[in-house]
Amino acid sequence: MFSLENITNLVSTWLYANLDPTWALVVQFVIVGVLVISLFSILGLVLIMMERRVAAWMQLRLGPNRVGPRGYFQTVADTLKLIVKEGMTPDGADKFLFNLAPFIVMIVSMVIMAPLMFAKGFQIWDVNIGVFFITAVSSVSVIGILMAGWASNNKYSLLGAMRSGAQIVSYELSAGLAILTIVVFSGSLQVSTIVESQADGWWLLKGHVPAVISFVIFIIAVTAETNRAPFDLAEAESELTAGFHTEYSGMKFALFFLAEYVNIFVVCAVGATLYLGGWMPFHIGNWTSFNQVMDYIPSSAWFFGKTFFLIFVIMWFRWTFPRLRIDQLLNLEWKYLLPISLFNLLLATVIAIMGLHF
Amino acid sequence: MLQDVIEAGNGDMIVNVGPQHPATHGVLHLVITIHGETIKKVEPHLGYIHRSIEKMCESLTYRQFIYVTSRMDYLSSHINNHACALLTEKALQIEVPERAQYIRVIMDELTRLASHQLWWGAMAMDIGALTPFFLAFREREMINDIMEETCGARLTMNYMVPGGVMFDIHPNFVQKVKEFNAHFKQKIDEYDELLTGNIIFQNRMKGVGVLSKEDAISFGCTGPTARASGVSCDIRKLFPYEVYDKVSFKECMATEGDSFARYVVRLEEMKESMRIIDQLIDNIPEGEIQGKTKAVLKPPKGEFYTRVETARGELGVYVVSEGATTPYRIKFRSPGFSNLSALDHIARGQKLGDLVAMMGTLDLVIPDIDR
Amino acid sequence: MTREELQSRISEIAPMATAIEGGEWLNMDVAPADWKNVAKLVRHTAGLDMDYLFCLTCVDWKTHLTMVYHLTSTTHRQTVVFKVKLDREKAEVDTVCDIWRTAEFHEREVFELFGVDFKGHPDLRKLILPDDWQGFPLRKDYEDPINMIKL
Amino acid sequence: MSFIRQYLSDVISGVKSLLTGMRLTGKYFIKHKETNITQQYPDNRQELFAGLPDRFRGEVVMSHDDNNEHACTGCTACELACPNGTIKIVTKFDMTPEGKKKKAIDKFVYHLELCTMCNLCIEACPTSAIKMAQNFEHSVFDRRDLTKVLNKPGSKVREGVE
Repeated sequence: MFSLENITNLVSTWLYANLDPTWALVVQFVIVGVLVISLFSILGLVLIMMERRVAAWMQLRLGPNRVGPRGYFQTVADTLKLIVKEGMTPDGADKFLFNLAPFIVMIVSMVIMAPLMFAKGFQIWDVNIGVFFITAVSSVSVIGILMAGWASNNKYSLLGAMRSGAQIVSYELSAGLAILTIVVFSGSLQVSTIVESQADGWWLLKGHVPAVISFVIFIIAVTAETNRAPFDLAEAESELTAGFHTEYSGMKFALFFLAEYVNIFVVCAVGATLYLGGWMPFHIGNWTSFNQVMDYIPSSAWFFGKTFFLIFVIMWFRWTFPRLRIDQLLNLEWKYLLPISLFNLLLATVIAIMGLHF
Repeated sequence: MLQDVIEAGNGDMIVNVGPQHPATHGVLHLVITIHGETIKKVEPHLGYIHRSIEKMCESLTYRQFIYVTSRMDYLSSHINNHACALLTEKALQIEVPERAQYIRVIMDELTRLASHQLWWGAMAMDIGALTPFFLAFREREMINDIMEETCGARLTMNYMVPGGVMFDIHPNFVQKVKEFNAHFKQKIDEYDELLTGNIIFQNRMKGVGVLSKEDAISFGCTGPTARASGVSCDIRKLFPYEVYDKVSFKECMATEGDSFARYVVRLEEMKESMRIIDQLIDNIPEGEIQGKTKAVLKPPKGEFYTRVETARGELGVYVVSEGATTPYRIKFRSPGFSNLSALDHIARGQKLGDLVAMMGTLDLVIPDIDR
Repeated sequence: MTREELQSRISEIAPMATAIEGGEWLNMDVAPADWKNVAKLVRHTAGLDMDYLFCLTCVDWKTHLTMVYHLTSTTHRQTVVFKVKLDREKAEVDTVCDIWRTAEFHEREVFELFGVDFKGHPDLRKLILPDDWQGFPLRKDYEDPINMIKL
Repeated sequence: MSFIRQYLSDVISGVKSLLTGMRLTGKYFIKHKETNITQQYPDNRQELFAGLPDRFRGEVVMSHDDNNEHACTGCTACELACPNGTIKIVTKFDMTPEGKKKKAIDKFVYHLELCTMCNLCIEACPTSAIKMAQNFEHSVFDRRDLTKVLNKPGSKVREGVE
């Protein structure tokens, strides 16, 4: 059976056999860095293409169809355009912060990739507080957004950044509580353990009602956290022209844009790991033959399939719903999502203590 | 930027919305004073697309100036042309053949439908839903094709001439209009499915931008904007022109006066327009399409005023004639100008995001405001 | 209400307004000094209730300017047109924007295009033209060699 | 209790309304092949031009027959009817075989950049010399190209047209 685990083990053994341990580690770092950066750019291209196709098909259109076969090189062409475009810094801007902000946002979305388990045994850093690490680091990106909004010296940017700050800080609560539900079920913060605990069934299926509720809340909260419509108030196009990145152009804008899409990927990957079993294949009770067929599908395919399904759902939201208003957005969080998720966590705890889940 | 806020002293910030802004659908410039997200004052600055149509019309003959009015409210250009044609007919007492009257009314209602469809899509886009725009344009395209076939142009038709219409309807016209009506009757339910029932949309619209009945009258609001506040002001009902007194249709009214009421009134109006077309399309009488007119039109000395109901409200044309071939003074009382004046009143105390929704439901067309 | 009834009713409450012959609706002439009072009377007298100012404009007659106010009532549906003759050199009239709010914008438009000064208007600034514009474009003697194209 | 019931029914009806909308867009996503309304413009030029209705007003042209003759007498009715000054007619005097001077057009100058396609000139023309053509691709690199002379070089008035 095809597995990435063999390859990584092979590389690791070879490195430690031929180099001294320090250098082997350094070489591993370099390999991982190159892999993450290439994944970053590939994800950007793929997700932007996917978004444009999904949008077009939902809107009775064709989508990109001029560059390359069926328009598949459109995003490549766009990237080339953005690279050669002049990256302007406004005269009144705080130049240091202005130029720093996109990098903070981008680095954050790269760092969150560390504890993600892309396939069986294919993980950069299996830290024992993996889920906690993800929630903690993802809140740093709001600093980048606030920085961009403040440093631009533009009223629209400032309004967008402030909206974004209020929004991300509040939605982190219910996202965290939703994650906590699964942590309670699986009894671990480590990503690999959480995935292992779903070998006999995904938490979404065996966690009763609390898991389903927390899954819905998780999807809503991460949509808000990544500033996606219907919660895209930070860049609300028709209100604030482009929100916090109004003044950015060229590659600096592209970094924000890429980071947005990579963030979507990361949160959807977390959702897939927690609720849909990560790389675990879909198994049904004691249908042995069915389960064996499922096992033949590579674990990476399972992981990416689930993640892209969640990404599709989030895109589906975007192209269907109108945008919320800022006070309604906060009402939704504090009056609906937070009480429900607190109550839900209590229920989940009771179920976990009584051992009622499958 | 900080300096402005400090100088204001109370944390107020002045933001320029427009003239280039995605939500203003043109070159409207609003200077808004906000405190946090709450609007304290909205101050429109106009003139970015002012062409002084009133001055232009003073040097054009009564046949010529009709085409200029298409450029005022370009979404109801037929109805604008209709107003000017009616004016000349009133001044010279020209008899319009019945066939021409029927065609004019059908065209007016098709224009109204097209205008409301575009409004629906654009308003949805203002509040962040992008898909409705394409649904609206799918149906609008059919109307545009019908217009193209009969009038020869898609947007600025110039189909009305004093005394009638420029050409007879195309042989396919009746068939195509019926097809469109059947199609749109099915598709209008999708509008409700996608937007009207949506809880986010309802929360964005209900109780926002409330315009009371007294204020609506005082601000001179007309059209769906005023009807949503409970003011009966449909010129088609009050002062019927052409064959509007022969068709049965409802004046769509609401009492809440908020953005949602304006939205519902416009949706209802689309259904009523379809009803009017249904009643007329099978009964277009045979006969002439243009009444007898002289080659040079010279209205007598005096003042003339005509009012028609465009998609946005009451369009009044006031002409002072000195007996010459060109009007001495012409004034277009455009619906958008008065409706815009109410924006400051209804926007105060609302959130910045609501301003966009309110502008969407007031259905502002900037060339109509600026003329 | 017929035209005659309306005329007698208005002359009753506001004798300073004199009727003019002709026109589609009842036309009445008012002196600039009396206009504000007449406006208040026709707006607030029961039975008249002229609550809707549907057109406000100005006409340049080369010798003088005439303000034209089209009023109607949304309850009784009668229409009356008031005309106020103004001096061309020193065009001044009281504002009516505290009676009909729609007049606020229309008066600003007339102010910049005809140069009529509305006394008591809260915010009489240029609305359409740039702030440094010279002259009043809709007056008959206005000449602008750059922006006006003669055919 | 009624408070909680109200709260729950609010949530449920809200979610339901959202799902209704998603069902519609989902339907379009799946059936995108049938529902798409895009016209691929430069690719479908042939059909597009073939499908343009006869009345479509694209630009003013003067029809010439096989003998390079047109029907314009130079009466300037179109020039007077035009609201924008789009048409300028330059006349000259031809000699008829009988030796009389006869007015005829030298140049029929048409400023496409000023034209609003209002059809008033076509309505005004007593001899139907000009008509509207179905062309909408007017962009050029030099604006001088938009000023056109409609009568072909060497053309003359058809016999019998007064």
